[in-house]
Amino acid sequence: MSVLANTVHDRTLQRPDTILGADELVINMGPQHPSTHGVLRVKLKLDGERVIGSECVIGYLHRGVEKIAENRSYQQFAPYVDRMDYVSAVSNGLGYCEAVEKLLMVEAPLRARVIRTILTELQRIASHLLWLGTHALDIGALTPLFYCMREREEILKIFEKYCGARLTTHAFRIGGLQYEAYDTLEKDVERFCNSFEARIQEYSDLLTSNSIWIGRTRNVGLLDAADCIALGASGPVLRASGVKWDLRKATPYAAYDQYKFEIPVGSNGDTYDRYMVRLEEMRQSRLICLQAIENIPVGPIMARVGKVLKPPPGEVYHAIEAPKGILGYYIVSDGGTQPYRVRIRPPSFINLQALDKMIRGHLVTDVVAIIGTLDIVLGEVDR
Amino acid sequence: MADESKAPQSPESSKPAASGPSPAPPAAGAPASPAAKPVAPAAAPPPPVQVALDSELSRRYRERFGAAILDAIEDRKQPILVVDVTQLLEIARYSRDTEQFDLLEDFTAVDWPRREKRFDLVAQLYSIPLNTRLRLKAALGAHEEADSLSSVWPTADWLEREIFDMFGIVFRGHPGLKRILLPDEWQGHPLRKDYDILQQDTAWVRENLGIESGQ
Amino acid sequence: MLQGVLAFVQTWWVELLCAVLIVLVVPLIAGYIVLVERKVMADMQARLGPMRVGPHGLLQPIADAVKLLIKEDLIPDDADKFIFWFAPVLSMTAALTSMGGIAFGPWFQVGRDINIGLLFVVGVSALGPFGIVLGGWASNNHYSIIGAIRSTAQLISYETTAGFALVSGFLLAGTLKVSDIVKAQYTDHVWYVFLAPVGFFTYLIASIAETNRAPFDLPEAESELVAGYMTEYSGFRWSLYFLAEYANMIVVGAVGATLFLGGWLRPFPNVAWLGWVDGLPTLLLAVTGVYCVMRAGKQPVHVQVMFMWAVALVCFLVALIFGVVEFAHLTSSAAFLSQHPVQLLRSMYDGLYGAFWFLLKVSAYIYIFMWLRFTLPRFRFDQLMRLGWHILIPLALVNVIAVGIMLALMSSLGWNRWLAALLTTLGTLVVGMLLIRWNDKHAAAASGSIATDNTQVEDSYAG
Amino acid sequence: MLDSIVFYFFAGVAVLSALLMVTRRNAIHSAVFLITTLLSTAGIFLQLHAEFLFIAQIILYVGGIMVLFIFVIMLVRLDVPLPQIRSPLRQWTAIFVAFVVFGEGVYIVWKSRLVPGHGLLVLNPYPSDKLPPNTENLAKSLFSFYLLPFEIASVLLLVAMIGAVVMGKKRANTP
Repeated sequence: MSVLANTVHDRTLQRPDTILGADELVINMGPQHPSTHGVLRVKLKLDGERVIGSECVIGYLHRGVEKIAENRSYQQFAPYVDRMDYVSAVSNGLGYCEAVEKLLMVEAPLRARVIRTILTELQRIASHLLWLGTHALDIGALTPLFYCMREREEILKIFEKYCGARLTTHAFRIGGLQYEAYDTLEKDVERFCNSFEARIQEYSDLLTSNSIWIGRTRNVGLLDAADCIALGASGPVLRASGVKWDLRKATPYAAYDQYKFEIPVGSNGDTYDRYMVRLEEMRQSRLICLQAIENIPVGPIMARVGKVLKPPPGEVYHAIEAPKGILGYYIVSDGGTQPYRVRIRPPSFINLQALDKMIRGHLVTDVVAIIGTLDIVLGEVDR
Repeated sequence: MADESKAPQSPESSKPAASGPSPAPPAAGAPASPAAKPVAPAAAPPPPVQVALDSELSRRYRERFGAAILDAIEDRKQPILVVDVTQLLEIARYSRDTEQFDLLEDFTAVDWPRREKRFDLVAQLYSIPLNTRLRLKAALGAHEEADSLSSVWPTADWLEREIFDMFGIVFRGHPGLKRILLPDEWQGHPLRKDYDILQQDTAWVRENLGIESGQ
Repeated sequence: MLQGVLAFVQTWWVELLCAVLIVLVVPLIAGYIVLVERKVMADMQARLGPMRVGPHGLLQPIADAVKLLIKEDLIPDDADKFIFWFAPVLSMTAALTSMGGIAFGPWFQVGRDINIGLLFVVGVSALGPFGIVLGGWASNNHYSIIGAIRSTAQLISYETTAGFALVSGFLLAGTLKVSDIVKAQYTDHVWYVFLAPVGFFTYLIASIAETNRAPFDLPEAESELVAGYMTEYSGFRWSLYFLAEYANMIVVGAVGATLFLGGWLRPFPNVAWLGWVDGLPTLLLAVTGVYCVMRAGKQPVHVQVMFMWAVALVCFLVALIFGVVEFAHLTSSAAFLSQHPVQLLRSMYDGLYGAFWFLLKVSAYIYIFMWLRFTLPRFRFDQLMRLGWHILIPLALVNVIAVGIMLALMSSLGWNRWLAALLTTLGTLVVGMLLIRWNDKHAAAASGSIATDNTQVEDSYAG
Repeated sequence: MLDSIVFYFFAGVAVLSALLMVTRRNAIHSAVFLITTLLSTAGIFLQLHAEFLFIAQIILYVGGIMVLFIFVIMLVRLDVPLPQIRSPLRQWTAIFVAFVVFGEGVYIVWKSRLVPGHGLLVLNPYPSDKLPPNTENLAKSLFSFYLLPFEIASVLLLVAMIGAVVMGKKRANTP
């Protein structure tokens, strides 16, 4: 083991072709840095300002979520997943609840699933909004952040009205929902969706055809489809490379099979395409919400599950399309009240792996843009 | 819900008309189709949880690898192949190249301390063109080493580092196996079952953080 | 000795007064520019901005200044103490000294008969980068040093552009002297921005880059370099850098306004029937004064009340000076004009009135800076360099030649001024378009190879 | 009176910082003192009403050349003493050159003393308010009388610039 520990990542330390023959500069980006979106630390090896190698140092936020899961009952663990990708807690909860439901072999009632779909799509919009604002800020555009926050606030207000919490919502329960939709949920969502169309156009006007924006994002952080798949990158990163794959369509869960929406794809696999894909995803999520509120079926919101959950021994893997990519839960049960093993497949963690490939040959400035475009949340990377 | 592996529905085919996934995939035999009223699990006869897997796929694998495929089961409609760990790399390569499982969605381990072979390596494979999933499981003894999958799927790099970090399983041929989430000098592997939830490397904490306990 | 000093003071008291005023007032003005910037930013971003200290945050700059002054003064252990201490002072000194050459109105100028005029301003403000480079180096921090290197490269590149852009204005004015440049625009009946628009816009862009403002704020790009060369600075030293930056904005704004926007002249100074424009400043000041008085009573803190009254008083005083003199002009009664106090007021009027228009133009210029900052994302370093060397410098050079041709056409061939200006400007613009098109092709080729090819041609600028 | 105070101030600063420049170990410190020397010399030019010379000194030497100096010093590590500086031959050469220059200076002063009224050390101020504006004069003489040398110098600089560009390009192409 000690031998292995000494073999450092040699790939990052290869002797580069330096231009001036000057010393390479090793710069530590993070863990305290304004644009590493948390406590990510990237060791950059620079030639001038050009990146010739990098290594991610992560784990500063490691809390041992998977270990905690083994020592909590199934219901007790549910709030913990909200703390992984804390900007899309609802999606995390959806994935977990559905995975446990699969393990129990029950299914949430349709009404619950529709409400779950609405809230999850709102969460996707909120997550993408936060991404857009901070990404634009990283590239130096100050203003979109505030517009995005304004929109996100609307969504968080809906969450607050629904379950009392804004960030780590714990909105869903295993087997369905605990809370019935509040009276004006449909109206609130509709109002938000109606205003959102124009708002998203506003951001688009600010950035999409701005030549500085294009200059900063076109051909930056290129990742072609084959690389994406090999590196396991998923979500908007994968779709921007031209792979039309979205779990909401491929293996529909919740109530996604009832709604019409498109999967936006890019062609180039660069930062600009990822921007366009996410922008379009927000529009599609809005459409899903509008379709869903039109007809929320009546009925129970909770399937019959016992107070004490004892799934039959066995295992299940369930993945959903979280805002950041594929969020998978692999749960092993030994028939007891606590999961024997919960493995979480975190999209941010695996997408972050592509960083090294994406930043090589770019300038330090682009590193910031590329970290931004990956849309990572360190709570989820480190778990 | 549980029919994902049975209804190969290529994302390519479902894209352009935007008609969505043509009116829900109700796949006849699914136990709880969306339209049906939720079945009270207590009343209905409990569906079999694990059955032997006997599909085209498993037959092809058995044909190709014979004894290396130790078992093929289906757990909650999800196909699982239990394979010999020495053949894992070969099987992985075959899965990617021939069976089109181009995406290694996840790679992890489970600790069964009472078993003879202590660890299970679990790989979740997904085929984007075929829209199917397959789970490979391989049992591994406490002091055995496994072959690294990173030559087949580069994404295995960090995943294997995490397994090494959490379980102490060593992968042969990994480009740079070291801890990823915990500090390099940390003692112990937290996701092993004999590692208590309150346990921590107090020496490390004291030395590096200057506090008595991190809890 | 003492007599010598006295004699010196007697001869130069106006200049000395101006110098003292600059040193005293510029930090205050800079503070208020920051406030305006925050307010403008807030307005563009659908929020309110500072609202707590004083009405609409009017006292915020003072609170900020106090905070900065009483902050702990940190010098990193491994920093080069002497240079760390010296660098921000150098930046600030350069910025304030260069203001000596600027004419804020017809009589408010320190270096009055200095015959290199604007060249002095440009040259001395070019010392500012030293403060940045040395400060970045002395901090002994990678981010600082990268910020410093970026800053140097950027300033050297864009100063060239700015210089050429100014040359086109100098050619039109035929002099370097500040007051003569303004007078030339008065006698020519035109602001030079209309004769050499390309020159003005290249100067505008270059001056944004020179003052390290967005979208060219790479030396202090927060998301990349934390705070660039200022990373290790705090408290008073940091505020010196900050002041220098804003003072530099005033300087470039003043140079631009003097050379291209008619200096302290009011719009259409030669058109008699627009004389009513003269009354606008009076009205504006009076309204501001009244507003201050109205709001004074509602302030919660005594100091704030007093501050409001003081502002109102200053407004009323200046408005009074304006009003009396304009009234005298209107009535044009010789008896009233010849009265001693009125004459005194008249001499003050010229200076203040010029200063009003001049500061208005400078403010508009700075407003453009803010507007761009909140609208545009940031350039990347190679893009910035490409813009500078491949587009702006050639364009500015062509513009100088074009202005020369224009002058030749006018003087030798007797062409109409507007026709000549139109033709040469169009010519310059065509060249500019060609440059951009050529550069786009080049850039596409260059960025296409980024992922694979590490050896880049544009790196020759970095070193 | 005041003039001489100003002059001696600038002169003193110039000499002192020149001394400090050659004695500093740290290359950046030396550069800073060189800047100070150049600035105080510029101050003397200004006092002599040679404004154009003053601003040329500031823009070219201080603003241009010195920035590049510092740039290079920052990029290349100079705190490591180069071995050839340490070699005794160099030291002796330096001392020899210094003596020769010093001797020349002494000789000139000595000679000039012999000619009364033409002393180099005596400052003979010309009434400054009667000086013609020197910027225009400079321009006139440069572009009329000295046109040929001026053009030659320009061509030389152009050649140097092209040379620099060519060298830079070559380097980038061969890693």
